[in-house]
Amino acid sequence: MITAAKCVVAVLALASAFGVAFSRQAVHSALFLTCNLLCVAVLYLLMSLHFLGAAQLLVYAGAIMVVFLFAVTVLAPEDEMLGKWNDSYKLTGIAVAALLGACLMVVNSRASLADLAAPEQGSLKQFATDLFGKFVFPFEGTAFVLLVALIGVVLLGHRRLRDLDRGGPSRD
Amino acid sequence: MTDGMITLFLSAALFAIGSIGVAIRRNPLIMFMCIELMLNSANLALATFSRYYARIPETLPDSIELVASKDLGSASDGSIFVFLVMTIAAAEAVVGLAIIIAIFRTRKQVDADELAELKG
Amino acid sequence: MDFIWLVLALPLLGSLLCSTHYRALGKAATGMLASLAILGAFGAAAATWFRVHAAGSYTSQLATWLHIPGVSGVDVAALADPLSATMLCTVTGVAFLIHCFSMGYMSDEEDYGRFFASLNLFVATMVLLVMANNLALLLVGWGGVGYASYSLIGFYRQKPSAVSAARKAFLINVVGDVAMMFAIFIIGSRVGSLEFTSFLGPASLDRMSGETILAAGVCLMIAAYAKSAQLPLHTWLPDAMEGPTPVSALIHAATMVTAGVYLMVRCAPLFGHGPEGADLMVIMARLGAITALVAALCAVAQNDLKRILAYSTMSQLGYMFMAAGVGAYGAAIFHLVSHAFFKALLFLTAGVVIHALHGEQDIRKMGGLGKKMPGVQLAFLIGALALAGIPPLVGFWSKEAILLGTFQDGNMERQLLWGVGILTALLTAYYTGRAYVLTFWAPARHESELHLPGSSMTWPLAVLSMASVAAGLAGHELVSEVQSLATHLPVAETHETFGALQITAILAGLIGLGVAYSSHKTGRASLVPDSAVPVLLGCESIDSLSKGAAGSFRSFADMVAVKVDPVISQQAPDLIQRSLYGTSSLLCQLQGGSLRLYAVAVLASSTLLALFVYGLFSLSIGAGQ
Amino acid sequence: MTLEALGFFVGVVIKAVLFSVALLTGFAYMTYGERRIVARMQWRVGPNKVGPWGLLQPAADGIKLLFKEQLQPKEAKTFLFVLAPMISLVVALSAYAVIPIDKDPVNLFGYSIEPWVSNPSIAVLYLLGISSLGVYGIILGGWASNNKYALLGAIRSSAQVISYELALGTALVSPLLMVGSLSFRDVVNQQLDHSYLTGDGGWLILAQPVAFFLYWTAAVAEVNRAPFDLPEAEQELGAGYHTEYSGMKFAMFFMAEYVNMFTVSSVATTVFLGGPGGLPVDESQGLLFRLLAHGPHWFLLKVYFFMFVFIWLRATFPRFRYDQLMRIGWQFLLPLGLINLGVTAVGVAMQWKSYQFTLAVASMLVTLIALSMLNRKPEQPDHH
Repeated sequence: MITAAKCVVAVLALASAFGVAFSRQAVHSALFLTCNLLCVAVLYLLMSLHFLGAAQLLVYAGAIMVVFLFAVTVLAPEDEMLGKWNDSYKLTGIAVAALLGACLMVVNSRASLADLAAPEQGSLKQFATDLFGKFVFPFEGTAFVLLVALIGVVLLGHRRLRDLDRGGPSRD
Repeated sequence: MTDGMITLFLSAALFAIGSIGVAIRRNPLIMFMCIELMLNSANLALATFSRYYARIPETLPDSIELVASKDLGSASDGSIFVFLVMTIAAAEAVVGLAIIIAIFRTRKQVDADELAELKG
Repeated sequence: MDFIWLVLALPLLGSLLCSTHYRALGKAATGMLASLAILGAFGAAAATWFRVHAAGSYTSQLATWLHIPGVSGVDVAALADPLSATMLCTVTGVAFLIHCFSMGYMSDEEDYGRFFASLNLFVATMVLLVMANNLALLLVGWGGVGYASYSLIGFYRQKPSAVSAARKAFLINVVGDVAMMFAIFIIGSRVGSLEFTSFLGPASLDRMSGETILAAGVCLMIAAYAKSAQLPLHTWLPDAMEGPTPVSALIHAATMVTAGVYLMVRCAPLFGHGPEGADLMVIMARLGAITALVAALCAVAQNDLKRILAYSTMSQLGYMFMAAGVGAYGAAIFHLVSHAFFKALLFLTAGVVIHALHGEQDIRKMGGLGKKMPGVQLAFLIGALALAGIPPLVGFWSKEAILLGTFQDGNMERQLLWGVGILTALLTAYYTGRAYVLTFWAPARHESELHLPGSSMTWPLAVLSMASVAAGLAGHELVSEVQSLATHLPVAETHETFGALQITAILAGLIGLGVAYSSHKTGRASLVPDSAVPVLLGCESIDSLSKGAAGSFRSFADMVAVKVDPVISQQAPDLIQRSLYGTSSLLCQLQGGSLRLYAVAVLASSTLLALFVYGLFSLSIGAGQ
Repeated sequence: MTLEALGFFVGVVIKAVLFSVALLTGFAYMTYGERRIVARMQWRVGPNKVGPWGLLQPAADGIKLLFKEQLQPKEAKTFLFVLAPMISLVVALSAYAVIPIDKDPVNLFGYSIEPWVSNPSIAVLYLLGISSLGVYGIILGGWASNNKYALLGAIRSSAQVISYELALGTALVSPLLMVGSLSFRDVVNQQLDHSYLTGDGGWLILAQPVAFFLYWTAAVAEVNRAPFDLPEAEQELGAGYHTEYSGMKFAMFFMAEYVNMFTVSSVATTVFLGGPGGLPVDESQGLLFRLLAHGPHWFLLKVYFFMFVFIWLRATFPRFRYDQLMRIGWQFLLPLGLINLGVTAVGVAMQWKSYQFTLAVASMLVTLIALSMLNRKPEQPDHH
C-alpha cells in the first residue's frame, strides 16, 4: 500500500520536475517546483519521517517558494524560447547531466537497503536531542549562516546604501 | 525493488533533471529553481539513507575502514542533515534572489548568457 | 578576617572609577576617591599586618590561574608574612600621603582623572607585586608597575622630554621583565614550582644544580637591577624626574625602585644557597657599594634639586643591595622602609618648593626660602638629616644597621665595603646639606612671587616628618623578623654597643653637613671645579654609550634605506607584477563568463568525481571479496 | 488493504467531510452574524428580511453568488485564475484537520470515535506549514488577474502574511515549550490538569499572557482582518487581490478567509484557553459533571467568543497604515516574542510552576515598559 502510494507520488514528482526544467513561463516553473516539493514532503511522510515532512512544508513550500513566486510575479520575466537546440552548451549540458544521472542510478542500484523499523512517534525527541546535543555546532553554524544571509539581503535590498545611513528605507 | 529504492532512484532522476535545467535554461530564476530541485533531491537521498541504511555495517567489506568504522551514527543523523541543508537552502535562496532582483533592477530583462561581464 | 585582597582591590577599583567617571565626579571628588581607596588599602594592609603578627604567616588563595603541566603554584594567591605585610603597609601608607599631597599639587592640571587613575594603578600593581605568592603573579605586578610608571613619567605628554623619559624607563624596565621571565622559565622548568614557599624551600634548593642557581640568580638580579636602577641599568631613574613631583616621590619612596630590593630579600634563600649563591652575593654587594658611591658622586655634581634626590635614591638603593649582598636582609628592608619615609618627605618638600617657585628646579636659583616657609624648611631639614644619618632620625638607625652588618673583623673585603659605605655617607651628608643650604639658607636669587602651598599639601609633610623621626623605634624588631624570614635562622640577640663604628658614621655625616654649610651658606653654587664635573658624572656616560650603539644601528638603517631599499622596492614589485600578470592571463582563459558554461563544468567535474569514487569503490569491494 | 485500515480510512474521510461542512456552514452564519453585530454596534439593524430575523440571508447570498456571471479579465491567466481561490479554500480547510474538539475519544454505537481528524505528533508544525501555503492563493490570484491593483494587493498581503507568520510562530513556541510537545492533544491535556498553583497545568493564557497577546495580534494580521486588512483597503486598492473575482470564485476567497478565522480562533482556544476544557469539577461524578468539565460545547463557546472578538475589533479599530503594520510586526511583536521566549526557556530549564511563569512574564513586561519609558526621547519639534 505504502509502496504503491510512493510510486504514485514519485511519478508525480518526476513529472513536476520535468515541468520545472522545461516550462516556458517562470511562474509555471515555480508552481511545478512547489508541486515537486510537496511530493517530496509526502514521500518523507510516507517514510515516517514526520518532522522532515513538516519542515519541508514549512521551509521549502511555505517560505522559499513563496519568495520565489514573489520574485517571479514582481519581476515578470518574459517567456523564454526553448527553440534553439543547436547550442553547444545545451547539448553538452544534457549529455553531461544524463551521464551523471546514469552514474547515480548505477551507484544507487548497488546500495543495499534494508527496511529498518520506522521511527516511532517519539522520534521527534530523539531528533531534537541530537540536533541540540551531538550536532549543536553544525546547528549554530547554520544559524550563523542564516544571520549572515539576513544581513546580506538587507544590504542588497536597499536601493542605495545611504538609505541605511538614514536609518532605513524612506517612508514617503 | 525495495521500498527505499523508489526514493533513491527518484532522487537520482530529480538530480539529473535539475542539472539539465541548470544547463539549458537562460532565465536565472529558473536556473535557480533547478538548483533548488537538485538540493532537494540530495535531501531525499539523505533521508532515504538515514531511514533505510542506518545500521548495517556488515554489508560493507572491512577494507573500507572509513565507512565501516564502528560509529555509523543514529537514525536521526540523516534527518538532521536534511534539516540543516533545508536551512542553508533557505539562506541561499534568499541571497540568490536578492542578487537576481538587484540585477533585474539595473537591466530590466536578464538572460544568463548575457551576464558575462566578469569574464576574464 | 582575610583583608589582604582588599589591599589590591581598592586601588584597582579606584583606578577604574577615576578613569571612567572623573568627569562626573569632578576634581575634588576624584582626588578624594583615589585617596580614600588607598586609605582603605592601607587599613586592610594594617589589618593584615596585625593578623600576621597575631597568628603567623598565611597564604590566601583567590583563584587557580594557569595549569601548566609540570609546574605548580601558578595561582592567584597572596602570601602574607612579616616581609610582605610590612611592605604593604609602607607602600600603601606612603602612597596615601602622596595621594593627599597630589590633590593639592595637581589641582591646576587638566588631566586630573588620568593622573589619579594611573597613580592608583601604580599602587595596585605594586601591591600585587608585593603580595604575590609566586613568581608568575609577581611578574604581573612587575610589568604592571613598569606600565604605570611609564604612563606617569610621561604624564605631560605634550612635553617631548617627558615622553622620551617615559619610553626610556619603560624600555629599561622591560629588560628587567624579560630577565624575570627567563628566571621564571628556569625555575619553572628545573624546580616545577613557582611558589616562593615551595621553590625556596631547602628541599628544592638542594635539588637545584649550581648552574641553575647561578642562572636563575643572575636573571633575578638583572630584573632587580633594572627595576631598582642599579648600575648599569640606572639611566632611566634621573630622567624619570620629568614626571610630576608626586610621581617621583612615589617611584622613589614606596613603589617601583624598592621592588628590586624586595625581590632580592624575598629570594634570599636562593642566594644564600651553595657556593654559587655566595658568589652572586659578593657581586651584589660590590655592585651595590659601587652604585652607592658613584651615584653619590653624581649627586654632588648636580644642580637640579630633583635630580640630586634621584641620585641619592640610587645611592641609598645601592646601600640596600650592599646590605642584601652581605646577608643583612633585615637591615636592607629596614633601610627600605625608613628611606621610603624620608625620601617621600624630601620629594614632597622639594615639590612644595618647586611649586612655590613656579616650576624652578635649579638650586642655584633658589635660596632664602627658609624665612618665608619655615614649616617646609623644617620638614626638609628633618628629611635631610635622616638621609645624612644623624641620630636620632630613622635614617641613622637603618644606615647603622647596614654598616654594622657590612663590617666584619678580619675580612678585608667587608672592611673595604664598609669604607665605601662611610665615604658614601660622607658624600650623602654633603650633597644633602648643599641642597638644603642653597635652597633655604643662602641668599635669595629669585624675584618672583611665591606660590604658597595649601593645607592638603602640608599635612602629609607633617605626617611624614613624624614618621621619619619615630620609625626608628620599630627598627630592631623589623630587622630581626625579616632576617629570620630571609635566612630561615633565628637571629641571635646581639647587644649593640655604641662603638667606634657608629661614631665614625656620625662623624662622617656631621663632617659632610659641616662642609656643606660652611661652603654654601653664602650662596656659592658648587665646590666642584667645572673640569671635574664630567668625571663625577661618569655614571651618566652609560647613556651616551647606549646612544652611540643606537646611533650605529640608525646609520645602518639609513644606509639600507638609501642604498638597498630602492633597488628592491623598484625591482621586486615589477617582478611580482609581471609573474602575476602572466599567471592571471593564463587563468583568464578559463573564465568564459557564461554562467551555463560554469554550470556544465561543475556538472562534468562532479560526474568525473562520482565516476572516480565509484570506480574506487568497486575496486575495493572487488579486492575485499 | 485490511478491513480495519479501510474502516479507519472511511472514518477519516467522513470526519473530514463533516468538519468541512461544519466549517462552511459556520462560515455562512458568521457572515450573517457579522453583519448583524456590526450593524448593532453602528446603531443600525442589519439584514432582517429574509426568513425569521433574516436567518435565511446566508442562503440567499449563496444562491446569488452561485448564479452570478463569472467575469474574467481578458488577459488573465485562466488556469491560475481559477486555481487560486481553490488553493486558498483547500489550504484553509485542511489546516483544521489536526485540531481536537474534545479531550478523549467518545464511544458511540460501539465505535470509538476520535474527536479530531488526525493527531500527528507534529500537529503544530503541520498547521503552521499548511497555513503558510495560503499565501499561494493570494499571490496567484493577484498575479493571474493581470490587474495592477490586484497584484499590488497580493504583494502587500503576502508580505504581511509572511511577516506575521514569524511573530505567530514565535508566540506559539513559548506555550509549546512549557508543554514540551507539538501535539495539540498534549497541549489540551496539560491545560485540563487544573494545577496552576501547584504544578504546570492551568490554562496557558494565565502562564503566557504576553504570548497570547502576541499570538492574537499576529493571528488577526495573518487572516487579513481589521485592523490589519490592508490588502483589502478599498480606498487604495479596490478590493485587493480579489478585485477581479466574482461569483463563486469570490465566494471561495471569502470562505477561505472565514475558515482561517475559525482556524486561528480554534488554535487560540486550544493552546491558550484549554481547548475543550471547562470548569474544574470532578468529571467522574456523572454526565452533568462530565459536560461541565469538558466537551465540544466548551470548545465551540470559546471559538465563537474569539469570532466575536474578530467582529468587535473590526467594528472598533481604524485600519493601520502599511508602514505601521510592518513596524509593529518586525519591531514590536517579534522582539517581544523573542524576549518572552527567552524568559520561558529559562523557566522551563528551571522547572517553574505555572504561576511562576505568570510572575516572570509579568515582571518582564513591567521591566520592558519601564525601560521604554526611561529611554523615550523628549519630544522634538518638527522641522519641515
